[in-house]
This record gives sequence, structure tokens and C-alpha cells, in this order.
Amino acid sequence: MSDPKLVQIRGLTKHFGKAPALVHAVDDVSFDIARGEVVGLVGESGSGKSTIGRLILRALDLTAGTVEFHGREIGKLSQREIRPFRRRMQMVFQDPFASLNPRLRIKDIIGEALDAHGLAQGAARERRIGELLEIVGLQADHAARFPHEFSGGQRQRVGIARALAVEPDLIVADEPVSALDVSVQAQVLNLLQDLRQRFGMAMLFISHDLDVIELMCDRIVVLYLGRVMEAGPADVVSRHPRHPYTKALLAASPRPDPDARHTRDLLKGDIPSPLSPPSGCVFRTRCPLADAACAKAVPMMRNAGPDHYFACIHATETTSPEHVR
Amino acid sequence: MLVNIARRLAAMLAVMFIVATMVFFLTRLAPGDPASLMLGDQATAADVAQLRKTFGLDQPLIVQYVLWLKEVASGNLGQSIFLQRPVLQAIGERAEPTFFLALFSILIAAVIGIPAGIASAVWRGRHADQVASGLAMLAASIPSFWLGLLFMQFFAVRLGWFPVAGYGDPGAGLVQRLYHLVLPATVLGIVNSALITRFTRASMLDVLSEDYVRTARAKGLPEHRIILRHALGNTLVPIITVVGLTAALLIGGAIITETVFGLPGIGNLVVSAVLRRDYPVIQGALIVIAGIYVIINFAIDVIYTLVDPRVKT
Amino acid sequence: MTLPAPLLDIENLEVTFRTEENSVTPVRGVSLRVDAGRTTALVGESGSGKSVTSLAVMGLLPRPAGSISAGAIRFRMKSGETSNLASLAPDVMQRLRGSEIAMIFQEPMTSLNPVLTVGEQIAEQVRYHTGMNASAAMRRAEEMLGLVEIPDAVRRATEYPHQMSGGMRQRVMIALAMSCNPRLLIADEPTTALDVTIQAQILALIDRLRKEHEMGVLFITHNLGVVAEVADDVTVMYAGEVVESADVRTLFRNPRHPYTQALINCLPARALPGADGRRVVRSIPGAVASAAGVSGCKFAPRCAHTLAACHVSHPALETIDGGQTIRCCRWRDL
Amino acid sequence: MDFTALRLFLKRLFKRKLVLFAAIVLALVVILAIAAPWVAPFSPTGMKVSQRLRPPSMVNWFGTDEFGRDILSRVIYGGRASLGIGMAVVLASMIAGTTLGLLAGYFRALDNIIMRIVDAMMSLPDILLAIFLVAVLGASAGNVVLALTIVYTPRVTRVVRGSTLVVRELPFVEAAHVLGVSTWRILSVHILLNVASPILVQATFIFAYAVLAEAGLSFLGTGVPPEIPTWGTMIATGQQYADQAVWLVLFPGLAIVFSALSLQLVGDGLRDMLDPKLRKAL
Repeated sequence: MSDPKLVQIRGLTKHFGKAPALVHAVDDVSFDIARGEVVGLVGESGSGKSTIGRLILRALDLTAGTVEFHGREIGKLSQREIRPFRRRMQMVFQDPFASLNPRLRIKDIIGEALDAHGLAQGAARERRIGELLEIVGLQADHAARFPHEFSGGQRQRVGIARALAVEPDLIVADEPVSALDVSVQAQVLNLLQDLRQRFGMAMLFISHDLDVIELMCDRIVVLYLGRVMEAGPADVVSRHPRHPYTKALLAASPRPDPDARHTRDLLKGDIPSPLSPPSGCVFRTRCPLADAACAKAVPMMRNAGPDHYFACIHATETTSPEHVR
Repeated sequence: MLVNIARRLAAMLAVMFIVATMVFFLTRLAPGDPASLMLGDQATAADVAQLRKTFGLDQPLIVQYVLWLKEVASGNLGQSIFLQRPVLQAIGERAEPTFFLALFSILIAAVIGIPAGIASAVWRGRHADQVASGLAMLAASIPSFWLGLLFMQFFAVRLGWFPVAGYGDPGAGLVQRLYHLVLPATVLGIVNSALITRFTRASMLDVLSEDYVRTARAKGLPEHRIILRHALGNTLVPIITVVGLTAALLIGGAIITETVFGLPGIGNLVVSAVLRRDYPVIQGALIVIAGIYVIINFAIDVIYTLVDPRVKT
Repeated sequence: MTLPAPLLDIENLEVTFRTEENSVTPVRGVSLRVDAGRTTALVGESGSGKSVTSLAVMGLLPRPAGSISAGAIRFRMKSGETSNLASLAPDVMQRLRGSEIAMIFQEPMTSLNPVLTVGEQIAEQVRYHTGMNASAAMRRAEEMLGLVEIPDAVRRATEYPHQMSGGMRQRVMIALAMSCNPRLLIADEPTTALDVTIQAQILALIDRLRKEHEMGVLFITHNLGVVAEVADDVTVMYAGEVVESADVRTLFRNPRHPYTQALINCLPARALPGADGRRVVRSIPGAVASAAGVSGCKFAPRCAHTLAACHVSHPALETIDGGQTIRCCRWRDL
Repeated sequence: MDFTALRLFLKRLFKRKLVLFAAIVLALVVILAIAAPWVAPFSPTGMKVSQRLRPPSMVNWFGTDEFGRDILSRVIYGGRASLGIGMAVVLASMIAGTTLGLLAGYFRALDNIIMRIVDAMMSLPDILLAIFLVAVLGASAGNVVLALTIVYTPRVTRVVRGSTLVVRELPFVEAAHVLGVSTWRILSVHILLNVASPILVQATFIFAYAVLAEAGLSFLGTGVPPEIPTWGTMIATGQQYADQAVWLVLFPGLAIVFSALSLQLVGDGLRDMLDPKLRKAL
């Protein structure tokens, strides 16, 4: 690879609990995030998208696999060893209410980020907090307020300011707009786009909403039951999906256009429990193309074009199969 | 499900082990040597030393502890110093009034507390709630011995409706004996109804705010059916739990009431043992009482496992 | 053109919540209609009053705080007569719930009683409203589970809610709602808690049942994509008021109210190409809370087309051509 | 503390008139106890045998006891000991229980061991455990405080652990963790601040229970030595005269009821205005 990757994850696996209640949250997931790139993780519940974000940030411990950050393997570092890396990667949360401590003022919430890494003291600290608030579209004099004095969208801005405080290279945004009203969603999405342009950080953008993902991301990774189904450039995956799951997901997403209504091929049945994922291809229980062969082995990744891969043995128009990298 | 029960059983044994350990070591903190206590003030140093040897008190503490634990595990709680008989026997002799007192008072408490709790949850914030919650709080603020003394003065001494104290003459019939329990059980029932009222109210309020109660309303069911079938059905198990555990705690917790009314129960036995420093009796009583609590707790857990469909599978 | 009498006709509804200290009016000036066999979507963001409106129709406003303080809710019953739900006695209203009007909710995981089997929960409603005996009611319950495409319905009827997935539970809720053949189904964000592939199944199911049973559906949602999928008619609410209503094609093709326009434009799918090749969504400044205490047009503080008059006079809901209604004093010039 | 927040707090707390009334009663009782030497009409120990067992009168509002001592004065002085012991128990058990509860709720490894001990202690009725501990430790005011602290610490531990388990899963704790904030700060700022309200509520209830339990111990003769006038010892020594002079037990008992009731009412008021999210954990 010519361009040095910011994040490289290989064979990432996370299991929760013990047998017989062993949850296969993430299974053998590999992808990269380049510097300044926005990668979208899309999937339904049980797809493991949030877990992957937390594994990269090491808010959770890995079961198997590796996470390289700036070329350094951080998957097995202890919580003490990981602390210096926390400056380089941050998180924005889904719930704008629960992600800010209701008992702290805004300046203490943002200041904590500065304190944790000794970034600014005294007057400089105060100045920096005001500056951060202005960067996210709030006012410096909001610093003395408590979270409950803000609307959901404003709180989400505070959460973003907290993440920006340490000037990270990577932000994991876990469903950052799905708890917000549509009109406020747009504000926050635009803010994230602006910040990304201004500071050039990379982002792992996690969402269940394909429209949002398509808008925000350079590349998309489609997940189902903890496994990668398809990965590739955002416009390619959303216009020319190869995997039957990606196709179904796109078809099921409601379009805001009453003339585009059509009778769809609905996926049958429910998402299987991650307690007992199907053998072979995890999607085969709902897949229109599935046959006996699908149960035998986990499908290999196949190349479908530049930087575009999918994991299905049946989808047609194949080029020569090969492993991802 | 069996795994669950086994885990419960292990937790239950752990609790008993900790109780036994606590009781043993704390007792040894007590001022005064058990042997000299046993022999009284006139004993010679040689007599004391002899007795220490007989009881193994000259051995290191940890050895004594292990030996004692073995005895307890095999059901031997030792000899009472003053009563000249095994502790277990002494407790057994005193069990009847305590058992009936606990039973009747919990019945009274439940009969008052459960309907009051339901009513105050259903009419939350209205007069019924304010009266029921206020009375519950008042009941929880009254010292049981004080209420007992006042009841005794009024209903027994002034009005002569009930015997003043005691458990009847030796040889009195069961009815006669139970008649002596009316006042103490009422007092204890009133005081304990407070807890049950509050708990019932709180669990009922929780359930009434559940989405499935809203669904029941949307089904067009009449309000009484919503409350009795949908809400109460989901609060019954926690209510039974709290009633059961309160009853278990009353076995040892009725001490004060027993003392006020001169009932020859376990509580009375413990108080006199404390005043006479009869440590084996105190230790034994604590272990038996904790054991009853733990067993009732376990029984409730098992019932819960059988009743609640979410735990069953 | 004579329109058939609507199934549900809400006129100038106002709901008030009174507490000891103050009273608030989360809904005022709400007028909307649902026709038999058609779906009316009620769209709005949080705080728009759409759920309160639906609870008012059901007679399920939290008591004693909430009450209908003005307006009428006319509903045409199975018997053909029309009554005003806003003034019905509580016990009469109770008998209509479940039999004439049914409702499904946003949270399928918690909307079913955990200690009763799903069959019992459906049969209970059937018995109460029809007086069927227990075994007939249970057979009806099984039949309803089959109707909502739950495989192996007879066995499933004996299961408890926790044994089912969220999508399955929402099907049970729909079976429950359909069990007494209601004329009107109120669906309050029924797919918001579900995954997209499951959402598509549930939307298709509701649509099929509506057609087969000639039932009116009042579909409450914040999701314009879902609106475009299911609605025949759309009513848009903002800060407790109806601001626009139209048939679904008109609303998406030719929205007249600045709020409706902005709401459609801020969807990610409608993002515009911005500088340097990125696409930018058009957002609405501010938040819904800015409507509190506004005496003129509620949307004026966030509107891009505000005139001085907008802050002063409160616009009325006007009917314009083709049955479209709008609450904006500038609709003619925009 | 800034005053607008305090005023808002008090305004919300006293929205219910009964809570305001209870707080006033409580404040009065506390002030009387503190100011006992100045407000008590007589010496609590001044015996006047000629005046023994007098019913309530204009001179002795609550009557006199078997030694002719003024009961009102003794009730006022008794409040010092009873409330003082209660207060000490509350402070000590809050500190111990909060520490243990935070540790048990946050560190999985400690949870099992701490909670098993808590279970064991809670398998014994309060009063029985207290009697046992006082018997072992020896009867004195200090040991009564110690014994009752040991009795009530497990209750606080359980409440704090329950709330901690809820709060530790909230995203702002994860946010702090991801920021690299130290565990100590997460516990002492993020979690403690957010479990403070249930602790405060619990404190008022434990205060009430401790006052009741102290009285019970004294009544049984297994608590504070009878020479010290507490409400409990007054009832204990008064009971033998109850049939001729009921005021000997009536007034100290009423003092207990009023104190315990107003404490619980204030606690209830606090609970009502609590964060509803933390309310379930209570």
C-alpha cells in the first residue's frame, strides 16, 4: 500500500459472555481507514457496528484480531498503555442526553478532556474551551451552563466539542444524529462535514441510515451479524451493490418520493440471534440466492472493482475471486 | 433452570458461612473470658484453666474456629451456659409464640398494606393516596414498644379486653395462648404494614407506567380489569417476596414486642442471653434466625423461577 | 364534487394539560381527516403534538391532568352513525377502544404483558368486546396471528412475548389491534424501533390489512421516507399545530408551507452538491423549543421567509385548491 | 454553592406543604436539642421528690417523673442524645456504605465479596444484630453508634451499588473513559455526583430508623446506660409507672414519632423531586 493507513484492523473478533450464552458480536472483520477518510459502518441491530467502534477505541477488549493505529498495534495494550493513544482518537455518542454528565457544567465537561492530557491550564484552558464552543457553533459564554439548559442538537454540539478538544486524528461517531429531529440532524451533519474539512481528521461513521452514510462517507462497510458483507466506495456500493444483503437493505430503505413506491422483494423472516449465528454465510437464512453450498463455508471476499469487495459465492457478474489485501 | 437453583444454593451457603464466621469472631471480641463467665466470680484460676482446656479455649483461635464451624455444620449449636441444655433445644422450646406472633402480624400487615398500597398507587396524588401514604409513614415512625405500652394500657389495663402480658399459664390451651397474641400481633402488624404499603405502592406505580398497561387501556378493557389482571399480575411476585422476607425478619425482629408483652419467645431468650452474657445461646439464635431468612429467601427465588415465564425458559 | 363523509374528522382540536401550578396546551388548532380505506400520515418532529393528538382520539390522555379543551373529533362507527369522541362518556369511549378504533405503539418490546401468553392477550380483548367463550376467542387469536403472517400460529399463540423478536411482537400487536375488526387503526411510530428490513415487512403488512379490511389508518411518524411509502394523505404538524395538509404527491411535489419545504429539503437524500464535490444538506436553524411563547406564527423564528407581520399575527389554517390546507400568511407569494 | 440553584432546590422540595411543615418541625426539634441548656425550663436531673409523678400542668407542661424531674426538660435534653446518636450513625454509615457501594458497583471483582457480606448482614433483623453488637462491644453511647453504623452500612451499600450499576453504564462514563480520565476521577466525580441524590434520600430514612433503633435498644436495656436521658431510656424507665402516669411514656414517645415522621416526610419529598431516571434504581 502506498498511502500509510491511519487505522488497519485485521480479523477483529469480539465475543461477549460464556457458552451457552456466547454472543458473536463481531467476527473476523478487516478494513482500513486512511488519514482524513470517512468510513461508514452500516448495518441493522446485531450487526456489531457499535462494537467495532468501541474495539478500535479500546473501550472494549478484543477477543481476537489486531488493531493498528499509526502503524502501531494497540489491540493488546493495557488500559494504562492505551492512555496516550486516547488523545489521538475520540468518540461522539448517539444519545445527546445521557452522554453529558448532568451534574457538570459545560466548561468542566470539555475541560476534562484538556485536563486528562494536560493540554491547557488556567486562562489558556478557559480560552480554549470558549474557542471549542465557537468551533461547534455555540457561544463561549455557554461554558458556565449545565447540559439541561440546552436542546438535543446543542448538546450534541457540546459532545463534538469535547471530542475535538484533544485534536484527535480519528473520531468514531456512533449514530451521532439518529436521536435528533430531522431538522436538527441536518445541522449536525453539516457541522461534522465542516469540521472534517477544517481539521482533516478521519472518521468512522456508524449509522443504520443508508442515506446518512451515503452523504457523509467516502467508503462504506456493510455489516450483518458481526461480519462484513460488502465494502467499497460509497457511491459504488450504493449504486451498484453486489451482495444480496446490500441490495435488500437498499430496497428496504424508504425513499422520500411517493412516485418511487414499488412492490419490493421483502427479505423474509427475522435477523437470527447472534447467540447462534447460521453456519457458513450468516445471511443465508434470509437470502433469496441461498442454497446448500452457502451453509458449508464462510464465503471469501471477492473483488468487484477498485477497492470494492463482497462476500457471496452466488452473486453474479463476478470478477476473479481474491482476498481483501 | 437447575443451574440457576444450584447457583442460588451456593450463594445461600456462602451467606450462612459468612454469618457463622462473623458471629464467631465478633463473640470473641467480647470482654470477658467465656470460661470464667461460665464458672462465675468465685471460681479459682485453676478451675478456669481446667474448663478452658475442656472447651478447647487454650487452642489457637483459628483451630477453635474450625472446630466450631464443624460443629455448627453438623447441626450442633452448643450448650447454653445458664440454661443447662443444648442451645437448639432452648430455641425450640421458645419457638411457638414467636412463630405465631410472626405469622399473625405479617397477615395483619399484608391485609392492611397490600390493599392500601394498591389504592394509593391507583389514585396517586388524590386524597386516598395522601391518607394511605401518610398513615404508612406514621406507622413507620412509631416505636413498636411505645405503641405496645400504650395499647397495653388502654386495651388490657383500662378496658380489660385482652390479657396484659404473658402467654397464658402453663398448660393453657392453644386458643388461650393465641388470645395472648392478639395485642402484640396487632402492634407488630401495624408497624410492619408501613413497609408493605410503601413497597406495594412503589411496585404498582412502576407497573402502571409500563407500556403494556397502556396497551391494555387501548384494548378497551375496564379499569378494574387492567389493575387486577395486568398490573397486579406483574406486581404479585415482588409483593410476595417482600411479605415473605418481612415475615422471616420478624422471627428475630419481634424481640422488642416480645419483651413488652412478656412473651416467652426467641426474642425474649436472646435478650436474657445478652443480659446474662450467655454467648452460645446468642450465637445459636443468630445462626438459626439467619438460616430461616436465607431458606425463605431461597424458597421465594425458586417459586419465582417457577412462576415467571421470563425466568422459566 | 361531493366527498364521502370521512371516517375520522378532527376539527380544531385543543388539548390542555393542567398541573397544580400551570397549564400547557401541547395541541391546538389541529384539524385532520382520515377516510375509510386510506392512510393519513401525521408528520411532525418531537414536541409537535402528534402523539398527544392520537391519544386524544383514543381517549387515553393521561388523567386527570390531560383533557380536550376545545374542538370536535367526529368518528363514523360501524353502525354508520357519527359521534363526537371529544364529548363521549368515558365508559362509552372505553367500549369503542379495541373494537371500533385500535392502536399500535412504537415499542413492541414493552407493549405486551410479559406474564401472559400472546394468545391470551388477544383472546382477552376478543372476549371482552364480543362476548365469545374462551375457546372460541383463543381460536380467533390463532386466526389473527395467522393473518399477520406469523408462521405456526397455533403454537406461537401459547408463547410469551419474551420468546419473540421485536418484529414478531409488532406483528402480535397488529393481530391484537385487528382482532375486533376496527374501522380505524392508529399506528404511533410503529416501525421506529425496528430495523429497516423488518420495517419494510411491517409497513407492507399494515398496507395489506388496510386494503383488505377497508380500514382507515392514522399513521404517526417523524420519518418522511415512511410517509412517502405508506400515506395517501399527509398532515404536517409543527409546535402543536397543523401547518399543512395535502395528498401525498402534492405534498412532496409542491409543498406550500415553508416548514414542509424545509423539512423535505433537509433530508440527506435531498442533499445538494456543494463546493469541492461534497454534498450539503440544507438545514433549518434553531430548534422546536424556539416556538415556546411565540404569539405570531410558531415557525417564524426559524423561517427563511419571515416578514414583520409573521411575528405579530397568528395565521389561520386556510383551505386552498384541491383540498390542500395551509397555515401561512405568505402562501400566496411563496 | 450558588444561590439560585439552592432556591430552586428548596422551592421544588417544598412544593408539597406537608414537606415544608415536616422540615420546620425537624428544624425546631434540632434547635431545641442544641439549645437545650437555654430553653429547657428545668434541669433534666433536678429531683424533687415532693413533686413526683405530677400530671401535665402549667408549670410542668409534660408532667414530672418518679423522681419529680420535669419531663419536658428531659425530653429536650433527651433529644440531644437521641438525635446526636442518629446523626452520627447517618454520617458514619453514609461514608462507609457509599465507599463500599461505589467499589462493589464499579469493580466486578469486589462486587461478589462485598455483596455476599452485605447479604449475610441483611439476613439478620436490624435490632437483633444491633443487640448482639452492643453486647459484644459493651454498652456505651459510642458503641451504640458503632453498632448501628454496622447495621445500616449494608443498606446504604446496597442502594449505592444499585445506582452505581446504572450510572456506570451511561454514555457519559464511557465518554470519560475514552477521554483517558482516571478511574479515580470517574468514580469520585462522574459516578458519585450522580448517585448523590439517592444517598441523600437514604440518609433521611436511616436517620429516622437510627433514632427508632436507638430507642429500642435503650428500651431493652441493651443500649445507652439508663443514667443518660434519651427518649428510649425515658420510656424504658417510665414503663413501670405507665398505669398510673402514662405521660412518662407518652411524651418521649411522641418526640420519637414526630422526629421520625418529619425525617421520613422530608426524605419522601426529596425522593419526589429526584431525577426520574435514577428513581428506579433507588
